[in-house]
Amino acid sequence: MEDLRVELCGLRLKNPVMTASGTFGYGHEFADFYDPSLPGAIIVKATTAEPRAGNPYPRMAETASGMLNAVGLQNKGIDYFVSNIYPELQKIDTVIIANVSGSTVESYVEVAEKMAALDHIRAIELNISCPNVKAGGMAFGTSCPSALAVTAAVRKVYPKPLIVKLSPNVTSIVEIARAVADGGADALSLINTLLGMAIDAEKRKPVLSTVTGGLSGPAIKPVALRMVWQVTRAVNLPVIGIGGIARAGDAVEFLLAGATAVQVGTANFVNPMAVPEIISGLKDYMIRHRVAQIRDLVGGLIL
Amino acid sequence: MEDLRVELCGLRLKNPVMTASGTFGYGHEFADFYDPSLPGAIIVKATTAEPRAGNPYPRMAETASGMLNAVGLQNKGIDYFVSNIYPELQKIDTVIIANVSGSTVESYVEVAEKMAALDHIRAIELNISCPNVKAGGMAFGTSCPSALAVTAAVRKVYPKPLIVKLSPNVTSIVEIARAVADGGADALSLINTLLGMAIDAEKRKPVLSTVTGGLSGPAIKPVALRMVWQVTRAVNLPVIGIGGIARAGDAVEFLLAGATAVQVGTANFVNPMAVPEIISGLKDYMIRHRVAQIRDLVGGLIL
Amino acid sequence: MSKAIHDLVLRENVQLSPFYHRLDFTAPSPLPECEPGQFAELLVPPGPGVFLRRPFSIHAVDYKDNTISFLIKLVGEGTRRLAGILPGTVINTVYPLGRGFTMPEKGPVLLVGGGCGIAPLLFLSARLKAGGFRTDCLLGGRTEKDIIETADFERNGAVFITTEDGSLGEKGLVTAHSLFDRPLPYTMVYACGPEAMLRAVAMLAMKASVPCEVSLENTMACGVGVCLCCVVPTTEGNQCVCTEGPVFNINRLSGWDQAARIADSCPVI
Amino acid sequence: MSKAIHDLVLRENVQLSPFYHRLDFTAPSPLPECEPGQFAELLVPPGPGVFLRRPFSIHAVDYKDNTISFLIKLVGEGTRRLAGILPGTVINTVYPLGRGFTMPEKGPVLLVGGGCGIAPLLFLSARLKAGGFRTDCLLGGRTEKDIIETADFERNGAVFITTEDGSLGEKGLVTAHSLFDRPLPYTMVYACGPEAMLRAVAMLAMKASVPCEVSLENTMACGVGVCLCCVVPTTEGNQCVCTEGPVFNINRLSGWDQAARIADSCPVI
Ligand SMILES: Cc1cc2nc3c(=O)[nH]c(=O)nc-3n(C[C@H](O)[C@H](O)[C@H](O)COP(=O)(O)OP(=O)(O)OC[C@H]3O[C@@H](n4cnc5c(N)ncnc54)[C@H](O)[C@@H]3O)c2cc1C
Ligand SMILES: Cc1cc2nc3c(=O)[nH]c(=O)nc-3n(C[C@H](O)[C@H](O)[C@H](O)COP(=O)(O)OP(=O)(O)OC[C@H]3O[C@@H](n4cnc5c(N)ncnc54)[C@H](O)[C@@H]3O)c2cc1C
Ligand SMILES: Cc1cc2nc3c(=O)[nH]c(=O)nc-3n(C[C@H](O)[C@H](O)[C@H](O)COP(=O)(O)O)c2cc1C
Ligand SMILES: Cc1cc2nc3c(=O)[nH]c(=O)nc-3n(C[C@H](O)[C@H](O)[C@H](O)COP(=O)(O)O)c2cc1C
Ligand code: FES
Ligand code: FES
Repeated sequence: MEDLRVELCGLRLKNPVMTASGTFGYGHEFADFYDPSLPGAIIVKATTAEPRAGNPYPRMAETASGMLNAVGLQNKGIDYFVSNIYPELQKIDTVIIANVSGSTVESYVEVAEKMAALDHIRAIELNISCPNVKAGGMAFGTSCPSALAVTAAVRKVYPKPLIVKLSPNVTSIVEIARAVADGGADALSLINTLLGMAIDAEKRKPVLSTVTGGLSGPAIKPVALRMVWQVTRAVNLPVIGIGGIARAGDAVEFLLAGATAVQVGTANFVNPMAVPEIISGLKDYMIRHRVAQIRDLVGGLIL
Repeated sequence: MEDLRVELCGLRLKNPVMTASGTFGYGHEFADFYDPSLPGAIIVKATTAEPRAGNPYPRMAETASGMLNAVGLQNKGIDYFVSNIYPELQKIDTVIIANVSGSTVESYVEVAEKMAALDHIRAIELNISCPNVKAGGMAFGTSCPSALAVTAAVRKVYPKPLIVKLSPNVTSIVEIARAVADGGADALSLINTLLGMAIDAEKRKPVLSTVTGGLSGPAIKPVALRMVWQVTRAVNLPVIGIGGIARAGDAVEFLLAGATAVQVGTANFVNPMAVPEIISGLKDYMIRHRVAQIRDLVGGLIL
Repeated sequence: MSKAIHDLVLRENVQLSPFYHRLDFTAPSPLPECEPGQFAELLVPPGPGVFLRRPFSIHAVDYKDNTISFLIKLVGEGTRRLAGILPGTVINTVYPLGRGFTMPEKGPVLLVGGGCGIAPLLFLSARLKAGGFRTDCLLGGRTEKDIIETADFERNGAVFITTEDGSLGEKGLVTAHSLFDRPLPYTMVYACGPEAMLRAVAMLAMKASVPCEVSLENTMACGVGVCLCCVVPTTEGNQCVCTEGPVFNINRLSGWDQAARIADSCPVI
Repeated sequence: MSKAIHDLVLRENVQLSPFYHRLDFTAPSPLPECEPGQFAELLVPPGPGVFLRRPFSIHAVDYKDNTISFLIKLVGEGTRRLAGILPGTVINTVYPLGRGFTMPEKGPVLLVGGGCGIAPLLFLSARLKAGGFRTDCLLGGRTEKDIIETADFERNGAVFITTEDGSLGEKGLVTAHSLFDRPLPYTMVYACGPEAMLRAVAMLAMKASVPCEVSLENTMACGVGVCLCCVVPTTEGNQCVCTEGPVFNINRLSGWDQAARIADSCPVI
């Protein structure tokens, strides 16, 4: 039997395939297609202190092997989350991780504190990398001092596993990762979206209401893989690899590069069965390559 | 008649479609397909002070809508260029621009000085953004002080148009652009390749001999477009847009975003007729949209 | 109404005009229950220039034959590629998605369709006929080439036509049809088409105090309510067109009681 | 030998074994002059997982019929997609590229082919026959399913076979064939196949003091010498396989006089 279990900063996952924040809703949206307990973990959509309306439409542009989004953290706020969404999440039998966003250090802390009180939220993923909001978001993730500051502030109020999600829009991802490690993070998620832009040549207008947006999908996989590789070699924290994962082979690549687990994002849109197919594809790979435990692949790149 | 001419820091181009360095050799390689005088300008392959063997093979990996290369500035050095390549280039009836690379400020200056003596080299493009060499290259392009220093040093010895080619692997492309402007650049080329990586899951090995390499092709177009947009709004220098341009519509998008001209790179590999097709496609666009002069499209994005 | 993912098999590809194809598919297992106004996300045959699925309204459903049809207007790479498929081609499809039209309490009702906006209206018309509601239909297009399937709509009531060039029916936009010069003898207006047209229809319905439902479009990535890319401002805030819509009562749409914008269907704000 | 870009039209797609297809194309205008050992860059029908063109050796040319053939071994997405095309399919092709084999001064010569390595050898064999050179051929594969087109090679000399599982010919690698136990009665060895095999063949030829040319593979982006992605270390430094090769005399290849590496065909250094 192939052992797909991995451990990630104290979280025991039944398999290393998680769903990425903002691409899987709160789990139940895919329930007609497969059991939402199947992924190793579900990272739910970003939650902020106050409700946010997000950006005006259009919020999406298709690109070569990818897409841009400019959602802008639309959500109903932490209090609504606690009273209305959390009860539903409890029904899902896998690790649930909340994605925490904000525009000030205080607002991150507020959400983290309220999340800490929720038993079934097993960890939080601190989103200091959203490119689609004016204040905060990516600004925190693109400077070492502010990345450290927000991580340290949240660390003080959040005793459970603290995962920090980094922005790829930086000169040195390793320096940011070190800062976040110094701030007390237990694990890193990388990467969030690359800042991009799309223009409609016929209308001579930006496609997105916000002009720029976040690029995701297979197009960014080489950048994500490189960053996972750089960071896992330099920083002693477990890493969750994200970016363009659509097939089991992609997930294997991230594990080999050093990731302990992976997240599937945009692929959920193109192929709603992506996650179950990746999980079963990992099993096939393990059989083919005689790998008994998936964790043996982590960092297993032959140089 | 559609007027395709543009002027770029004193260079009069018959059309705004150039060929990108490292993707069009020295022009004659495509002569069986079309007249190499057709592009608005040809940016020839990088030249360094000393001959360079480049990196070991494999140097290429295919990715989703793109490719990684790890060529590593293989070339025969400036002296060979002057005596053997330059005479051939003189036969081509369009603007020829040399791409100048180096590992130290002195070596950039040496090449620039020797290029300055060549009448038919109408401008140089300073490559401070090559991700595939250990010393120099991208290191110059990812820090403001070193970008400024190398630009200023070359400026002293190079009286003709000085174009500086920037690396996208930075937190703020605008800050780098400002530093380069302060150093005395006449124009900017952006972008060079994004640093990426590819893994062969079956062999469990990196695909490239250098592990990481430079990502190019349609996959990076959204990032390139965003950077051109950011820089042309913030810095008062003409910009040449580069990144994933494969069709006339792509070129139009870069012009609308603010680029004065564009370069076609990876597309030359997939479709050797890309450049002539883009030029004629621009004419069609101008007819369809009643644009008499292509320069009227530059920065013409409607917000 | 649970969602299914099926490999639909093309039975017939009918070119209805230079820009329109009707694709009739057979489902491999029993069709899920579909409502008029609901849509499907089709996986376009792979190729450059198309990455995401493409949303199309359900145009007709035949539970007896287990077939489902879509009306495809050629606008870009994805629709061109879909319009080129041959019988036997398998298209992976997620459906039915979103919320459809509500049935009226009594008739007669008016359908207003512009361009590919008739796609959901044909299915609606069939349901209304089955429910015994008389259904008139007003179809608009640029030229007569945009006016298709009128015979199908005629089965259930009068068909009025406008074309911008006057090549068929009255000359002008749908909203300029003489129908709107008199009091509207309908209990409900259902409309689908470009947003500018829908806003104008909404204004006319509002003026006539006739309830109105419109089927909206938006740029969609997931189609199932998780990406939040497809929102429209409503009285309850931004709502996803793919799950709360695509059909909305105009009362719920913010700003739709103001003068119709003539501009784009997707205004950049 | 100037390069052309042609929309080749598939005339026939012949499955030769579970892993091999021969594609016969008709050119729309007269075929350019091609030499054995030269290759072509084929634009694979579009789809995900394939971005660049794919290089294939010229397998056969018929100037009378204006047809050109390629031998495709199924290894990944691109070759799978090519092997699935139907007659009439148009494949945009850049050709002929690179430098081919040199003709011998006198015979007999030996061809050594492993796997899809026979692709350029069949064309070479035809040319050698036309030139009056006797040509023996040694073909190796994993199983008998990898051994194809032996009848074509038999027209011009003896055919020796090895398979790793012994299902056809001698059991073992090509380089273990008993042919190499005796002095090699050939004026020239031409080889194509996996790099490890080529290196081993090169060692044997060198030991026997028989000149040897090998056709190399490499990862290619442009195929025309501009991207510098496809280099191999030679006595004159790194040289592009696509323009200076794919055929090289083993004397020019750096390190090929050392013990053959058994490892990968594309060692990561
Ligand atoms: C709920 C819904 C139902 C629809 N029903 C139908 C239908 O029954 N028949 C029909 O012909 N069309 C319908 N459409 C529109 C159809 O989805 C688009 O025309 C199609 O996605 C365009 O794909 P393309 O690749 O050909 O064009 P592209 O090359 O992608 O784009 C061409 C133009 O179409 C617009 N567009 C692209 N993607 C979308 C998208 N996902 N949503 C909206 N607009 C888009 C672009 O802005 C562009 O102006 C519907 C759209 C939605 C949201
Ligand atoms: C000069 C030359 C001549 C060739 N002649 C033939 C021939 O006649 N018949 C034939 O079947 N094959 C030939 N090949 C190999 C053929 O090009 C590859 O098998 C093909 O490109 C793989 O494409 P794919 O999409 O199926 O595989 P992919 O999915 O791209 O890759 C599958 C495997 O093939 C390797 N590969 C991918 N692209 C290339 C490339 N451009 N060059 C070399 N290896 C690659 C990868 O490393 C991988 O291990 C030749 C290669 C070269 C360089
Ligand atoms: C529509 C959309 C919404 C997203 N929302 C969030 C979010 O709320 N919080 C977050 O941390 N990341 C968000 N992301 C980023 C993804 O979680 C992921 O990091 C990114 O898309 C790269 O992975 P992919 O290529 O697999 O999609 C979003 C991405 C998309 C496409
Ligand atoms: C194979 C290859 C070699 C390149 N060599 C150089 C080079 O020598 N100097 C340079 O400035 N850029 C070089 N580049 C970068 C391109 O000029 C261009 O900036 C980049 O590829 C992005 O454009 P594209 O997406 O159109 O290819 C090279 C790119 C490729 C793919
Ligand atoms: S398309 Fe994703 S939420 Fe509507
Ligand atoms: S493949 Fe580009 S130089 Fe050989």
